[in-house]
Amino acid sequence: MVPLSWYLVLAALLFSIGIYGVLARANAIGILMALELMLNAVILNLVAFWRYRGPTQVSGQMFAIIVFAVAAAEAAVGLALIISIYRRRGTVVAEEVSLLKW
Amino acid sequence: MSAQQIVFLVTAGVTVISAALVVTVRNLIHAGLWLVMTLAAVAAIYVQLEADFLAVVQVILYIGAIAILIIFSVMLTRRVMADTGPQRIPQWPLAAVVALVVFGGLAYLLVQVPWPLAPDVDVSDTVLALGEAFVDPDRFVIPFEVATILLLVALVGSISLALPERESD
Amino acid sequence: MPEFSFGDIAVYAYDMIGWALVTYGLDPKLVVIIQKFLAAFLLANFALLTPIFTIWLERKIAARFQDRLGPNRVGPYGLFQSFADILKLLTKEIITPSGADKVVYFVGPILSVAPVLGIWVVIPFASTMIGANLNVGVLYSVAIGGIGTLAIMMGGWASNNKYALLGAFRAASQLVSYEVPLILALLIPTLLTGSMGMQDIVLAQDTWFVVYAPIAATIFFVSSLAEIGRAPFDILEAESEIVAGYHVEYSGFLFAIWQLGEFLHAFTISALVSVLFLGGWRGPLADLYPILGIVYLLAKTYFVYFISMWIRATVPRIRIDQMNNLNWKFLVPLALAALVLVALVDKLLPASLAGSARAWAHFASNVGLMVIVFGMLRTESRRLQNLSLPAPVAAGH
Amino acid sequence: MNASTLAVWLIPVPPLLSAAVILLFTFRSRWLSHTVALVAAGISLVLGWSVVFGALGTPHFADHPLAASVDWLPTGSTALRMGVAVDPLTVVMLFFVPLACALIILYSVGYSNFGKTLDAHDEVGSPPHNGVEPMYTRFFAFLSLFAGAMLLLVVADNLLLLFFGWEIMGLCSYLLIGFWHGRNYADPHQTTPRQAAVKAFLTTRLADVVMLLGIAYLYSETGTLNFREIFFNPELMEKLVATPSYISGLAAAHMIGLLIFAGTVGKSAQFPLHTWLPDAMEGPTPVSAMIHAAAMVSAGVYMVIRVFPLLAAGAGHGGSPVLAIMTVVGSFTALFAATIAVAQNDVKKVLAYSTISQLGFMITALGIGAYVAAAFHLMTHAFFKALLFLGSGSIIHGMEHGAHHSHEHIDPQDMRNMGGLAARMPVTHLTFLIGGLSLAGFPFVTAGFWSKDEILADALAHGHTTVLVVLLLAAFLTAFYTMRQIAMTFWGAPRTESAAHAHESAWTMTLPLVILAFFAVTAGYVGVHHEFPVLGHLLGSNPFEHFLMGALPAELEGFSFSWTPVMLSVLVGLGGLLAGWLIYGRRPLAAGAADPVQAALGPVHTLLGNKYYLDEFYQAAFVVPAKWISSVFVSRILDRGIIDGLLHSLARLMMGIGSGTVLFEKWGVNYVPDQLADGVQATGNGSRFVQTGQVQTYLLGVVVAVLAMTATLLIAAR
Repeated sequence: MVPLSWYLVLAALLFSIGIYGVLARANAIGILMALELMLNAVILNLVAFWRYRGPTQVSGQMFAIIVFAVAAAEAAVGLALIISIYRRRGTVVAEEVSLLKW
Repeated sequence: MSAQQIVFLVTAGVTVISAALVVTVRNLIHAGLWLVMTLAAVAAIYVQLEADFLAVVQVILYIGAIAILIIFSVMLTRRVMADTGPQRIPQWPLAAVVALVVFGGLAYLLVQVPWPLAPDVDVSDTVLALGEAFVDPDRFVIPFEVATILLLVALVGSISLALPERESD
Repeated sequence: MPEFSFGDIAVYAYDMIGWALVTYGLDPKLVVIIQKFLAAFLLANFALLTPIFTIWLERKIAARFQDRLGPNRVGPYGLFQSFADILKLLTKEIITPSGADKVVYFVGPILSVAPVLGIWVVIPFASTMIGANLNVGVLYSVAIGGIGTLAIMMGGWASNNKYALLGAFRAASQLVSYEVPLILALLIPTLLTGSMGMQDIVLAQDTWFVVYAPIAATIFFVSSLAEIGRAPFDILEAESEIVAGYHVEYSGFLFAIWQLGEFLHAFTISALVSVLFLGGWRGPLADLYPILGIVYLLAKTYFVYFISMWIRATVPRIRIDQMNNLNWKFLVPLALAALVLVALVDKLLPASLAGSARAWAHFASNVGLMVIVFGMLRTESRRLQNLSLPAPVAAGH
Repeated sequence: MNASTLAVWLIPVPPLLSAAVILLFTFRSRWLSHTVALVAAGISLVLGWSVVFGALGTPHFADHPLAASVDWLPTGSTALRMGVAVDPLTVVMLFFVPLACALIILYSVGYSNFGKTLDAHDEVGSPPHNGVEPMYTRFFAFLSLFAGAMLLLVVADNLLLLFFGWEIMGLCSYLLIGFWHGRNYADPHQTTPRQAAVKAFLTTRLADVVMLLGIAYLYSETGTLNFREIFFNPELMEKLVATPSYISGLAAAHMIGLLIFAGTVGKSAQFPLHTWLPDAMEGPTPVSAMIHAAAMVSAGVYMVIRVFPLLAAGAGHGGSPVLAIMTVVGSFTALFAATIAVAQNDVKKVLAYSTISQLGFMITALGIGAYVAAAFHLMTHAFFKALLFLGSGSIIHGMEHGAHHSHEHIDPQDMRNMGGLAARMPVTHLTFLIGGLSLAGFPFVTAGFWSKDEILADALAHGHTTVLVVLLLAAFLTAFYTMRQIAMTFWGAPRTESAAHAHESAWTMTLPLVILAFFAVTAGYVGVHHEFPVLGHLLGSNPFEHFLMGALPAELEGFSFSWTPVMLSVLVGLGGLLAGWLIYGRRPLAAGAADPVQAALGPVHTLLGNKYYLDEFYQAAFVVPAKWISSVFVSRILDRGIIDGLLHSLARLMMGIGSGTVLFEKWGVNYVPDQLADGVQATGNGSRFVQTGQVQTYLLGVVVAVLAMTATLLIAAR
């Protein structure tokens, strides 16, 4: 049997990689990808907790499914925003989208 | 070390390596493909956690829809073959440090907490229970409806966002 | 030693090999792995060799539709034409365009075949024969099928060719869209069975689900055609518009793999339709002699495949706007309506009403819905005829 | 909730719904719109009458009225409950309100010229020239809303819901009085519909605010607004009487009563807030009928009848000051308005002042404790006044047709331009005559006689001699001006071409007249005093009084029958009619001739004709001072003079000090702040790179902050 902590550490690692990606990627779509990694880490954590701490209840999986729905919505709206930005400003590099500067 | 543990370590390794490649490779299409790889590996981990339904949903939703959408928009928003410019911003060392600290903190916290574990039971068939819990008015029908409304709003919102502005012609 | 049973000879062989290896002294766990591997190997080879025959069949039948003879030089009735083609493709050079993304370029076609083979895992061939009786089998088949989209996009993008890329774009829009009615239609057998397991669905079909839900069966079939990009939905490889779409740059054996994937997918989809709506392996005596189930399933599959060939040979390719209209304005609402209808009728019918009477009640409700839909289509088409038609919307730019 | 209470809930719904339906959906189709409005009013009528006859068929209905309520607004530990209730008083209202509303809506179909097409001259916001009303469907939506609000008010079981209906009616009256908002007159002093609407709205609003204060006061004292819960709870009433109010010497019950009565003064146009009502005649005539008969002013009287137990609280020991004030206000208004009506020439204005006068009768009746008489008169008045208003609308309509035909530019509402209409508009004439006689109190036949007689009898029986005299005087004048109006309008020869070419109106207009005329006669017989010979036992012994008394927690003492008031009211009624006939009927007014009364009264007539110059007085007493205060006192003296002056002198002082310190500043102070400012600017320049505008930089900050906070919390938890 795999210990719970392994899953948790894996999720933490995935989450941190996601954070790095969000903070360091230049391309907005790249940032979105990293965001998906973070969401996946969260779901992974939820599922692991469900399996080890409450397998008789469905709430853990339920929570994960709701996060799935949120992730789908986030991806759709996020990509639509990126396409819209691309159409207006001709770029998807997050650095160049900086009208709020100074 | 049991066979299960070996399988886990292999899938976890694939997950982490491809995730790392997602955030580091220069070519965004490749990043998207590595993202697919990561998601598939996570689905495999769900299988090991005996969450079959979630694994399949992960494949159908993340790989079948989200990842493809992401790759699609990469293609849409770039002059496709050309790799222009650096793919990370100057603050990346700082980001790496922060990510490391986050990982350290999270891992430390998650490992050192003595999680009380439930007794192991057979969870092979949860689909029916999930389905019933979803439409049970006493349990999850409200979150379910809220999620559907969220999806509908996201659908309408993304269409109206991405729709090109109508020019007066 | 397993008991011999003629009716279940394939399972007998499977068990026999296992028994033999265990008695030979191997670890039982390892033996199970070897057994499964062998079965999978056989299944995969069967699946991969099928297109050789279906391609010939398709060419012959298409020729008959077009008042031609079709292949008739190589072997009797041209039966070996496919082998000749394979030989030719194998000996040709594999050309990689300059600037192509090599790894992705090679992975693309492979990824188009692999998920199709994955679907075969959950197809029940007989009451005792199924690769893995997943409790989410239906969903699994859709999920794994969705990866084909990715393969086409990879191939189209990696070719460094704008026609290929256009094909990839079209693939993304078409394949992702048509997954919606596909899944909605799939929900109906699931709903009628109360399970997503393929074997459960087959077992529930005392009366074929095509009687219960003819609309769902049709929607599933049509959107499956779109999913595999076959005519009339072949706009992602439309030769006359974008040369050959995503596989324009492929040659030799890689091209063969694309073709293989496409034909295998078509055949697989036919098998899925048979399993989900035509009773799968069920037929006279199939319970007693499970080996008959394979025959029944293949017969049904070929029947469905014949229909798809028929459509391919007779219906012209639709435009991209028609493709989108058909999906979002017709199939999706209809699938939703059918889903609600089936759920309602199933709930309203008294539990005592069982068997074929129940099935025909469902059938009647479906026919009623169909009459309404055709009435609406009729008024709509009359309305459109009365309008002065606007210039057709150009696909793309 | 059983079927009958459900029916009660549903009574106000159809008109409210039809207003929405017309405004939102059917506004394109005139036919559909008025059909929707009519059907809705019809449904309300059927529901209302089913409740009415159900209640009439129930023995001892008053002991177990229909009531149902739901929690509506939680207020702390208690909750405001919204509900409906039907007791005998409601039954009376439900008998005539839906009927009048439905008839008025039916009448409006003809009045707004349905069936004609839009004329080229017809503009939105003006009365139709010869075509159909341009805002036809909107009119029906407003009327429906009005009717729905009135019905809501009638079935309400608490003051708050009643106030809802009250306020919706306020809005509707504003919308409808100003319906022809585009209308302008050549004479700048003549009130335009716009001004009339604003006047009506503001005047009633002033009263409503006071009334709301009363409601709030009542709620704070009792914790409920439900009528039965308050009035049928003797302890609560005792407590209300015993509690002193904020004004010394006045009990809380009386304070509340006064405040609520103020609402009625505004809504039912009692002196001194009556001035909006005559101006409200600027609206289309069905609106006038709606306001004066079915809805708005009835609502005011209905409300005081409804809260009568509260107003009369404490009357047992020491008398209620509220009732005394009501008596004074009511009787004064009755006489006052009657005198004005004598000198009016506008056909609708006469009726408007007669309405004010009759409302005064009702208020007076209530003031002297004649509860039943007030409700009785309210009902009969609703019938004959609706009849009169609709009749006058028919007259005006006929005159307008005549004017259109003869191309004269005359005021179609001026009675001096009429005459001889009896031959041309026979149905209108007959019904108007019936209504007029009922208003005048023609003895023994008309409904108006019986109800008015009951008020007078009550006044005499309880020894209110002054009141009796004032009311008799008013009744005499009423009969007089009614006869004057009938004579000037219908009899004699036409005084203008228009009058000569007038013709009868469409059936949708005359049918309501006929129906209302029937009730204007018969409605009186239900309330004949039980000791009256012959007639008293015709319909049982005064069923109306028996039925209605149940609405009160304690029965009022009745009075025994006496011939004196009957003879008195016969005398004044017939006397007034005779006087009117002698002056106006015997020798009809010639075209262009002056009013014979004008010569007789001289300057008094001018005073009456100008309504005692009350509008001018209000203008001078309130409007002009308010304008003066704002423009001269506040703006010029207070603001520009005192405050600005203070500020200016302060500024000059500061400037003086400033000039003195300039030198010091220049050399001593400037250098340091300059350096400081430069330093700040340099710091800002140096640190502005923090605002990179890049979302990821911000995000980095967020993550670091979250980390820091988590770390802090963890360390603190240790």
